[in-house]
Amino acid sequence: MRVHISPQPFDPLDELRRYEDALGERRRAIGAAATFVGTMRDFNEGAAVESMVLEHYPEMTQKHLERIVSTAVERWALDDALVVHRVGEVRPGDAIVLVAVWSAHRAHAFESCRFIMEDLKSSAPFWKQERTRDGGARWVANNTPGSSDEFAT
Amino acid sequence: MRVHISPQPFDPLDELRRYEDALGERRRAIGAAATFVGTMRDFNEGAAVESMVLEHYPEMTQKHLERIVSTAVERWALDDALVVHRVGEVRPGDAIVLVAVWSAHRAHAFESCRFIMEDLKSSAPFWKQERTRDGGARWVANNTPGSSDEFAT
Amino acid sequence: MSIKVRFFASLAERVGRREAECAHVEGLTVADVWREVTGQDAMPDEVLCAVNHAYSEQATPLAENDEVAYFPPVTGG
Amino acid sequence: MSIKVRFFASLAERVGRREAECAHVEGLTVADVWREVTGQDAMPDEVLCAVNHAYSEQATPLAENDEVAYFPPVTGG
Repeated sequence: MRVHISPQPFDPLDELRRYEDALGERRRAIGAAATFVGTMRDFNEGAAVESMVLEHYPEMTQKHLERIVSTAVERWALDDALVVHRVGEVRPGDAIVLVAVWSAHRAHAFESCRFIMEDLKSSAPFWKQERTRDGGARWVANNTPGSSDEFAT
Repeated sequence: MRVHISPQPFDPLDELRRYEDALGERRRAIGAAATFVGTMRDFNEGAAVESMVLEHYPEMTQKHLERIVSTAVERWALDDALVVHRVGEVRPGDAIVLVAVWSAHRAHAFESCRFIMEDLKSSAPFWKQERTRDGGARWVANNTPGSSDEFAT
Repeated sequence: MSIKVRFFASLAERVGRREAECAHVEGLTVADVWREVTGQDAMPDEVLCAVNHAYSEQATPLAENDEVAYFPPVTGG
Repeated sequence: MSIKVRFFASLAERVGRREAECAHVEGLTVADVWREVTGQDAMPDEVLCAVNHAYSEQATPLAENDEVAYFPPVTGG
């Protein structure tokens, strides 16, 4: 289990490769892996976004994310879990967050990956400030909800 | 959108890398990616499994998977989707299936990835035959269900 | 003209063949072909069937040159 | 001995500072510190608070040397 706050750009597939390589022989006993990657888009609410600054509460962030991941690992009896979250100045196309879980069962993998991501979005102490091309800066007010009831069946 | 039936071993992270590279500049406009990887385990129902043969109905498999993926792309307005499924002789630790989806919204990414995987498990014409170390061969009778209600909240 | 018949996986083993042919007659259904080719009266409920590579029902009527396939519950993924 | 106070993101801008200190007195709560440091009477409902890096309530009592933080709704991920 690993939680990493990254002040530098990170490559989600490289992170996954490294983590899976470290699992070694254990990887053969794990049937299911679910992952989610959130990326910074170059457009938000109609305005071209030049860059974004991700502020956080360093002493709390690591602890809080570890608590979320531990809860998921225990609740779904996961084999392993990895969360990487970017902070600092972020550019369009940069990865912001990676959540990966490994489980014997696909239902557990899907559910726990989504649980970690929703809990992270709603409670981990990160704040986004967008910088637009005209030199403006604005704080993102709220995260979008994680359900899409109009689509769920 | 791509559906690939692979008679050779495939590396899920390499497949994702190649596919994302091909998305090129489009990748920057996509906020969310969800993936699922199913891997052959070296143990099933208490017996050590030496290898597995994945039979399929070639003329139907490709068409059927493309229909599932198209349904998901349309229903969740996905930016893109990729499915790779192994056939032939499979060894423990080999990837069996990769499902990846790209979307503007994380809820759509999570839901559509799971939808494709469940539909594939319940209706795509693949059949697994396990070969055990003692020379025995047995057909896997049924896929496990994709929900875990005891865990869902 | 005839119907092409295919069996897959454990069902192919049980039936003892992977392919067969069946003469087409007006009104022939998927269940009729099953009876004709396997010699069994009723098609078991758990057997899945497809006509021209898409899932079908036992009562689906067949046309000349159709391909009908019978197979057990799928176990991919 | 005193309480360490921190503000984050848009709230730090609104309050005009990122850090502050507050003398500890018996029975001091998170809401008391808010009043003391910001000069505002009621702590707005949307303001989140944490004591020693874990979420807390407005009524959470504070001990000497505690760190209390105030911040707006989170927007990570």
